[in-house]
Amino acid sequence: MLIRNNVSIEATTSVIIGTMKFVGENLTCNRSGREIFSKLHFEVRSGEVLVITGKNGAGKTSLLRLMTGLSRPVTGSIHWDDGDIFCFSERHRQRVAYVGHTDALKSVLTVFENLQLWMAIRGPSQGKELLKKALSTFGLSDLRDTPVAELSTGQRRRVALSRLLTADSTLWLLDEPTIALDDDAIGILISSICQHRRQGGMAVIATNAPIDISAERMLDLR
Amino acid sequence: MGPKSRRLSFILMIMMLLGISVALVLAALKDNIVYFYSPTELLMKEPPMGQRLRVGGLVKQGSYLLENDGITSRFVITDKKSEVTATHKGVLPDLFREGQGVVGEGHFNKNKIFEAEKVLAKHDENYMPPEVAEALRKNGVWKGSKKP
Amino acid sequence: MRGLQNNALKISLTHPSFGSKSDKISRTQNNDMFNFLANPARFSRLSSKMKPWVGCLTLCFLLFGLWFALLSSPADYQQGDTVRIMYVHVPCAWMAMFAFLFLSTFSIIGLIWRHPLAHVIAQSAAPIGACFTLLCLITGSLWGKPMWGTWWVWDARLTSVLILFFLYLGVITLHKAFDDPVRCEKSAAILAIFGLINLPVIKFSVDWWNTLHQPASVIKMSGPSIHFSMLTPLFLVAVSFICFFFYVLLIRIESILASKRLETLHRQCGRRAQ
Amino acid sequence: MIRAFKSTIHRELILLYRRGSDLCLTVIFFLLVAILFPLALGPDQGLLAQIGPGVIWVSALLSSMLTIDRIFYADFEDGSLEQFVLSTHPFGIFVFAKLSAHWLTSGLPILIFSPVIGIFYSIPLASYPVLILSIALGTPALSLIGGVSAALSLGARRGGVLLPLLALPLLVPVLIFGTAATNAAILGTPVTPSLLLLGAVLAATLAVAPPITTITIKQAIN
Repeated sequence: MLIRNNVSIEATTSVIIGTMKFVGENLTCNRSGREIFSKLHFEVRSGEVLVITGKNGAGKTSLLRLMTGLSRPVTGSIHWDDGDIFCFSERHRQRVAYVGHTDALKSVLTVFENLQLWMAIRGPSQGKELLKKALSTFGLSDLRDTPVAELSTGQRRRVALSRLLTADSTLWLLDEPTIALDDDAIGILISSICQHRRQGGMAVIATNAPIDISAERMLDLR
Repeated sequence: MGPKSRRLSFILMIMMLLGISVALVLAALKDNIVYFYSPTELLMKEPPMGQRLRVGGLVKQGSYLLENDGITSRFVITDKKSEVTATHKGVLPDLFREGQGVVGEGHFNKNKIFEAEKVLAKHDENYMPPEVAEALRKNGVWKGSKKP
Repeated sequence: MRGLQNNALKISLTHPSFGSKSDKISRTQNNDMFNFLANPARFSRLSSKMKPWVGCLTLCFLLFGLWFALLSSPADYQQGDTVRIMYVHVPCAWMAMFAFLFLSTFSIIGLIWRHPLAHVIAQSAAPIGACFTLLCLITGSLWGKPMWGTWWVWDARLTSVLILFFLYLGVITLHKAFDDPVRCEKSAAILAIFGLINLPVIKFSVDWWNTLHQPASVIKMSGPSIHFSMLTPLFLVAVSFICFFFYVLLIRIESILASKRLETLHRQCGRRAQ
Repeated sequence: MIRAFKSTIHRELILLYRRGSDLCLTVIFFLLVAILFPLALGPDQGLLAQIGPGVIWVSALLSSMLTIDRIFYADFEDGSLEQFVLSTHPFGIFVFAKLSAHWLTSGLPILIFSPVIGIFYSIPLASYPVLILSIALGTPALSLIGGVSAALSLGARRGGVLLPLLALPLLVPVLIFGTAATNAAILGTPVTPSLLLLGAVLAATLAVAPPITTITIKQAIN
């Protein structure tokens, strides 16, 4: 059992192969001592996109944070096909990239510095080439030396999303990614997600805005 | 390094630091932290005039006297080896007795007399009724002081 | 209806798990004594049965203790009648430390085993302990003036007790500091555990530093150095204080549980109205 | 892991440098508080020499508390802390790096400027080594314990008031032993016990404070 796990760590860090599964079972989530949802199931496989919809306060963000491992469910478990996300938390964090409500950008640093620092802090770095590619994909090449303080909200959002491309993560967790983005940027985002999906990655998107993507799975939180 | 061995090394490091901490505390407690000086220490040290310090010891039996102005009291602080003469202007605490512990805070004047601005009585951890104290004293089991 | 309320409250008292390991524990131990009191309604029933007894005990011990302390016990050979302040001061000091130990113990239980009632107990104990600490400081000050000749000295014992008082204040403030009740409980628990370092400092400060405060009299290696006739009222008052502590504790736990239940009901009504 | 530690310190220092005023603020505040005392008490050399060590320590404590609330709060607000937790390295590394960076930017300047205050207070030159050693041992403990309080009051309703209430009682031992060491050096009594105790406090906080801070922050962003 142990040996099998070790093998799969190496397998995932280099190439994403085969079908992986990310499953939540019988989840109950409390916020401030209040139950938000219970007995919730979800499942995502390699190459699939899960879109979570629901009213404000239905628990979209809470569910996404459960998936990141930042908070723990009251009941139930979330696991990959090779282990629970809390038991093997390091491996889980390696596989996950999360873009939340907040952009996690420092306004006094330039776009490039922000991304570079996050790459250095996040883990094994892929080098500057990947970073430049990520910037150009999101149309930020001209802004790379501009301090984030001078960017508009939409541009900041682009920077935050371009961080997804700098990390070699299997699972993208996006919380309302389209907010403040123009049509152009939404198009880039969707094509990035599709590209990611083609490479065997998976994405979970929590959104209220209709998003033009052919999601394999939908989850409606009432 | 896997997560498990890393956690183990973290715990070892914490234990080591705590061990160092305990060792340092024990080393520090070997020499007492000084809240006050005994007269012997003072004589060896010869503090400069006007330097503020605390002197602690027992009030020497029969040394207490009230000066003519009616508020200045004069007494000798002793540690049974050396003595320091002290004066204090004002009311002495209830527990100020000859033979009992006392801590004075003040400075030495030019006549090498300790002018205590503040006198604090230090009492021991023994509590008993007067009759018991008397009985103990009679039997010679315990040497305490009498009320003056 | 009642069952429904209890159920809702039980949910509101449990919170996101601290570790998946403890999930298993709570599942396997469901019928254990450990979880017996997890149900607030059961606890309330038990506590309302216990409360009059504890109250009576407090009253009895206090009356006996006071009679001994104020009338029957002799005056000290040196301090005279002033020594009677000791019968309030020393038990208060013991209670201040005991209450903090109690608080930290339940904080640990709450953090590690996530017993739903542990944080409530800790939250209830904090202000009681703070009051005992304050009383200890005030009576000590009143005792210090005639005996040492000063209201206050900055020595190790007095300072460390003052720190204890501020730690209590910190814990109490943290219980109200956040919007999220779970966050309040955990932060306060962490501070309570961190503050535990202070207790040995208080206990041994008089032995480690040569200070004005007298060394330990009752709890020491060579046996107490207080005469029996003075030890009796001291212990009687101490026992009555312990009983009093638990009496007030039960009242406070009940009131906190009641307010939580009220909140849950409010929420349910609100949701139904929507 | 060491890379992540270095990158985080690097990040904190760049942020502080870009923000500019913060570093000067600590030093200026430290000097200002220390200068206020002679103005209020009058220029009695004997009195000043007597209160000098205490004043230096109180000013050091206050000025390090001035900046401690910022070490986690800014990152808490903009979501950076979540990204730190989700990085592949253990979160404790980042916490420790941030605390170290705080010491570098508040403890170290205090250490450098304390002899200046010593001159103002006519503290005898012979006792400077002990003064500096005690500050070198004490200021890391200030940062570490301050970090625990900052983490505990993270996102609290009245964080500004709460932080000193939590921090000051915990800092009292540092203050007492630090002042005692310097005073002993001035009076010519043995300095080792106080310095040893200061070292003990530092070792204990080094062992206990970072893990507690880590746990507290993790549950704060939960």
